[in-house]
Amino acid sequence: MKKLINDPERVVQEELEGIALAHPDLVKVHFNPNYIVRADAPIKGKVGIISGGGSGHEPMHGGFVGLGMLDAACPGAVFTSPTPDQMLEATKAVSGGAGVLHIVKNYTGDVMNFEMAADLAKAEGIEVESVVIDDDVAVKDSLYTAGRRGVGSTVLAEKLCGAAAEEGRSLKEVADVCRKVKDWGRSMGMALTSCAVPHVGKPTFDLPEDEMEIGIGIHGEPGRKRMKIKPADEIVEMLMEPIISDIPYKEGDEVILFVNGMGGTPLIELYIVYRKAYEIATKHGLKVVRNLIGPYITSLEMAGTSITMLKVDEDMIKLWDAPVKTAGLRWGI
Amino acid sequence: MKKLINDPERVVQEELEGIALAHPDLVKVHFNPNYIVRADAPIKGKVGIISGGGSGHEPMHGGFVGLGMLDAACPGAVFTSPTPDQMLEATKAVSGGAGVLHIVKNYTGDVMNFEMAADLAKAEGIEVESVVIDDDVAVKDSLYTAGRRGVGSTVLAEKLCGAAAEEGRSLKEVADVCRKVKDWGRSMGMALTSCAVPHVGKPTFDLPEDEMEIGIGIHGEPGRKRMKIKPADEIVEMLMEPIISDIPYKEGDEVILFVNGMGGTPLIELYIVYRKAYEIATKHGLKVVRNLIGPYITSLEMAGTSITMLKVDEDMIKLWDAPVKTAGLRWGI
Amino acid sequence: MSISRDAILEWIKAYAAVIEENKTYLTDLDAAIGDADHGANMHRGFKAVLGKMSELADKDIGTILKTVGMTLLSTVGGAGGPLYATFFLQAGMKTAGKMELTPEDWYTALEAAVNGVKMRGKAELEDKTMIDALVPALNALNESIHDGASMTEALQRCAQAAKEGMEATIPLVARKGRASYLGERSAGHQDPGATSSYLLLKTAAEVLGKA
Amino acid sequence: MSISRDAILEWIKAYAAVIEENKTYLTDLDAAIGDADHGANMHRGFKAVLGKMSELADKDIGTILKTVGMTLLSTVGGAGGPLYATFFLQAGMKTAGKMELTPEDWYTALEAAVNGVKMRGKAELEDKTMIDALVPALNALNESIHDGASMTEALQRCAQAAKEGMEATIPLVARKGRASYLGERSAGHQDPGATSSYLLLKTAAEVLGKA
Ligand SMILES: Nc1ncnc2c1ncn2[C@@H]1O[C@H](COP(=O)(O)OP(=O)(O)O)[C@@H](O)[C@H]1O
Ligand SMILES: Nc1ncnc2c1ncn2[C@@H]1O[C@H](COP(=O)(O)OP(=O)(O)O)[C@@H](O)[C@H]1O
Ligand SMILES: [Mg+2]
Ligand SMILES: [Mg+2]
Ligand SMILES: [Mg+2]
Ligand SMILES: [Mg+2]
Repeated sequence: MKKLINDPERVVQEELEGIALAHPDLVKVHFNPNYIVRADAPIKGKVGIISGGGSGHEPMHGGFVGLGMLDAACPGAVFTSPTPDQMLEATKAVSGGAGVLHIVKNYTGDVMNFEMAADLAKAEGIEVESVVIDDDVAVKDSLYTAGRRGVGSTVLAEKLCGAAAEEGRSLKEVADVCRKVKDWGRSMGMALTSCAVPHVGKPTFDLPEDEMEIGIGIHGEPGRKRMKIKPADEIVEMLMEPIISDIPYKEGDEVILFVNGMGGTPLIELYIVYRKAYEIATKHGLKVVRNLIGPYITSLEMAGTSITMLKVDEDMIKLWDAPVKTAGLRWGI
Repeated sequence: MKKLINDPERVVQEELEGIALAHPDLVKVHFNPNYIVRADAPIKGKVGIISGGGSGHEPMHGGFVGLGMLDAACPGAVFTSPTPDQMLEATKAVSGGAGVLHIVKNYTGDVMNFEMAADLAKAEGIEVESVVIDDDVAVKDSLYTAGRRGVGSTVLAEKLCGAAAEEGRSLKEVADVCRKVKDWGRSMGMALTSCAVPHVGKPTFDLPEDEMEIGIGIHGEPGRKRMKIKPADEIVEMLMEPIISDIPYKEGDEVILFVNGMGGTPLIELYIVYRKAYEIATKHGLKVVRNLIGPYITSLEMAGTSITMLKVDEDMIKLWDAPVKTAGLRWGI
Repeated sequence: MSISRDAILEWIKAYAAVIEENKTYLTDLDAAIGDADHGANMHRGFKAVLGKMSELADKDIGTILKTVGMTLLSTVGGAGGPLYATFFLQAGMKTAGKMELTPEDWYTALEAAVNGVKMRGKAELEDKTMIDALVPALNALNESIHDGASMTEALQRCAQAAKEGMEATIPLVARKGRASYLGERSAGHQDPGATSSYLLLKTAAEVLGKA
Repeated sequence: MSISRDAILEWIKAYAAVIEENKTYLTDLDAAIGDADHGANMHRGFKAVLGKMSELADKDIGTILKTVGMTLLSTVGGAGGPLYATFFLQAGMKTAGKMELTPEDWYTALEAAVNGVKMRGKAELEDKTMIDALVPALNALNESIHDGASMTEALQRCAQAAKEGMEATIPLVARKGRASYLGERSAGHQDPGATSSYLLLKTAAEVLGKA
């Protein structure tokens, strides 16, 4: 699989160099350990918010660092969770005295590394709360397993928590917003093609020209099942049904509908997906009050989509509408 | 090639339905003839700006309709220029009495259709100026040919002209901004893979696993030459060299550097491209004062990139920084 | 022998069927040196034209041809759209009010049509466009009429010249239209627009020639 | 027979080479049920460990193992990173200050290491993780020592048990780690972490066993 890169081993390093050159007004890039931090961090008295994860999901998380969203992001190797030293340094860099929230996606590696980092940060006297996002209904939830993966809700959590922190809310209050997103957000994804990890050089899985994977993750993991490709409307039904039936959404509930591109799917197709997702949500009596459409949590060049639905209350809508100024998401400023 | 669509013949129709559902705050979608128009059009006393072209380049142009950018966009079938009736109706819909600017990309079809539309609009008493963008240095310029294609500069022209119109400048003044962009902007692109037009269903061209096309257009046209794939830095050199040597940029000139994704190339790679493009521009004594990085003028799911460099003066920088509120580009508001 | 109003309608319908049949062929030609849409564009246009047939049942030839032109104008798009629209609109002007055409009328109409395409697209011979099929075809028609050939034969010589013109586009390096962006790489491929133009005149020979 | 400080360094170096050799193999195993990075992760980590070798030349076994653990912690990432880091850090605690290890010392270190992995990852036997290689290996080592087996033999039985544990992961449905997302589809594939754990103990048998 062809890529615009120089050296598979230097992909993240060179990407970070590009980000540093591109957005000095928004962020500083720290190398060794690697993290991207708001240009004006730490902000005294503001809760710091950090997230992180493997690279390959851009713009998440580095593209979400800036006013009204993340204070820092820790990029790991492609599809590999970052390490505790990155998270510790980032936590220290954004600590303005009001504590730091770790937004963690539920993957064993991410959880363990963030846990160790939080312990180290606490040992250095920084108050840390961690919220683990686990919104992927493609994965069966169970006490005896690693639970569900964290996917699309993470983007929404970063936006809402960022706005809450910007408003001056306390660590507990910001973490409460995050827990609401964790509880009220559900996602499911699918792929038409695999992606290829740069150092592997070939697609992670092979998918014949007439097949697709349903219930895909964001790391090129195979999905829950493989089947013949279907028209977009049927695919959207297969994604929306498990989302809607997982949380007992009530008629009249207000939701943010987020149609995400996996990286290789053009926007024209995402609007076709949105059209049907909106119709299904509406038919269930849900009110789509806000939306987000585009490639925000990607899986390299994978073609496919994921849908996230987040039930929101008035406060969450206000936080959604608040100004945000990052490379990947921007409005109101 | 697999796509998230229902029916190849209904791709544009359903995309437009999705856009209508997604962005009622920003735009109205008119069907038959098809055009996307600012929700608050026409704006009395403001120059109207319309553009249009084949679909498949999203977010361009429909995603650029809104405050500070386009007043209307006319989407044709995929990769096929729209028809004069669409352009005429859109022109009428955005005409606020101060005249209408047509931003046209230099393709025979686009030029002829816009010409006929402008004639029809003039016959109805609307003042129309047309500027044809032709910035693609991959194509040899000559009086005896169709000339150069219009590519990346179009996005920048739409932003700058939109801001100028929003400021209340006259049709001539807004068209002058557009002509500056036409004169001072240059682009070149490349592809790692072909795209597939929905109703054709297979890739427009075949490109072996170890080859790339240099000097590609945005319609899946083959490029100027095919060669073995090279590291990103060398590719960027091959794109930047003809751009820089085409206009006699002077040392100290200020530029906007726009690294565009063709649709299937992940953001992580675009930053690797930006890193090198910035380095080359800087080595030539150019000052990169603003940038844009992402998939803004795409070619369906094609993997590849194009680089646009636009020399700017103080006024153009001011226009670039002015607020813009569209689905595809937003800041300052 | 003359060409009746009904024969003109037959010709348009037959060409719509030819386009339907050759849709993939035309698109494949366009994929090689253009953007893979010429077949789809023409097909979309002539499908819309077929939808107009009932309202044309009792109209004169000028109205028929102008309606075809207007329909193509608002449905085809691309380069082919305005060019074929102009072709039919110009032919329609010259045949306004007529219910049948003499060979001379047909020549006058075709001449106006071809001149319209030239004016609109500004292409010259050997630019590798539909002009390369249309101009030789027009000349052949002219000669045939001067030679006193039958209508059937004149239409056949016209179609034959279009065919040769179309084939002669293969070695050319395109200077107009999308194929021109390819430079030297455009050589070795047959021009899609010249092909659809040949098919139009070939259909004319088949349908109008037996009238 | 005891295990010297130098032998421990040899073991680490040899394992780094084994990882280099098996990088693609481990990644391929991970591609089938995970995210295609286990080989690259371990390779990145042990390359960094090799870079620390010179500064460890005169250190005690505890320092060596703790340094390996800290290096893995800050270079590997993913699930494998904290788990192998914990493995070596815990083993390093039990061997602090020691310049050589008796079989009992080795057992104590391995036991702490395996308990550390259990504590950190909360996986149980048959969850289809490295635990499935490590726990049987630890038990086999314990029995061998009780049986009065030679160091060489004990290490070999330990490695053999790890191998069987690794192979036993094939039919399992994963309940921990990334493979668990696959549900039933994870059955039929060998766990990559169990494989890298087996390779670690196999290398121990080869290097430490001849000490
Ligand atoms: N300037 C021109 N004059 C005459 N014919 C042209 C001109 N430009 C293009 N053509 C014809 O149009 C054909 C392409 O039509 P089509 O594919 O429908 O439009 P587009 O090139 O916009 O995709 C070419 O094969 C050529 O014959
Ligand atoms: N909770 C756990 N306890 C023990 N081992 C685990 C656990 N989760 C995952 N593993 C091991 O980690 C291996 C995967 O490591 P690696 O690929 O490096 O990390 P990641 O899964 O984050 O990509 C699995 O094969 C499994 O053996
Ligand atoms: Mg991983
Ligand atoms: Mg076209
Ligand atoms: Mg074409
Ligand atoms: Mg892995």
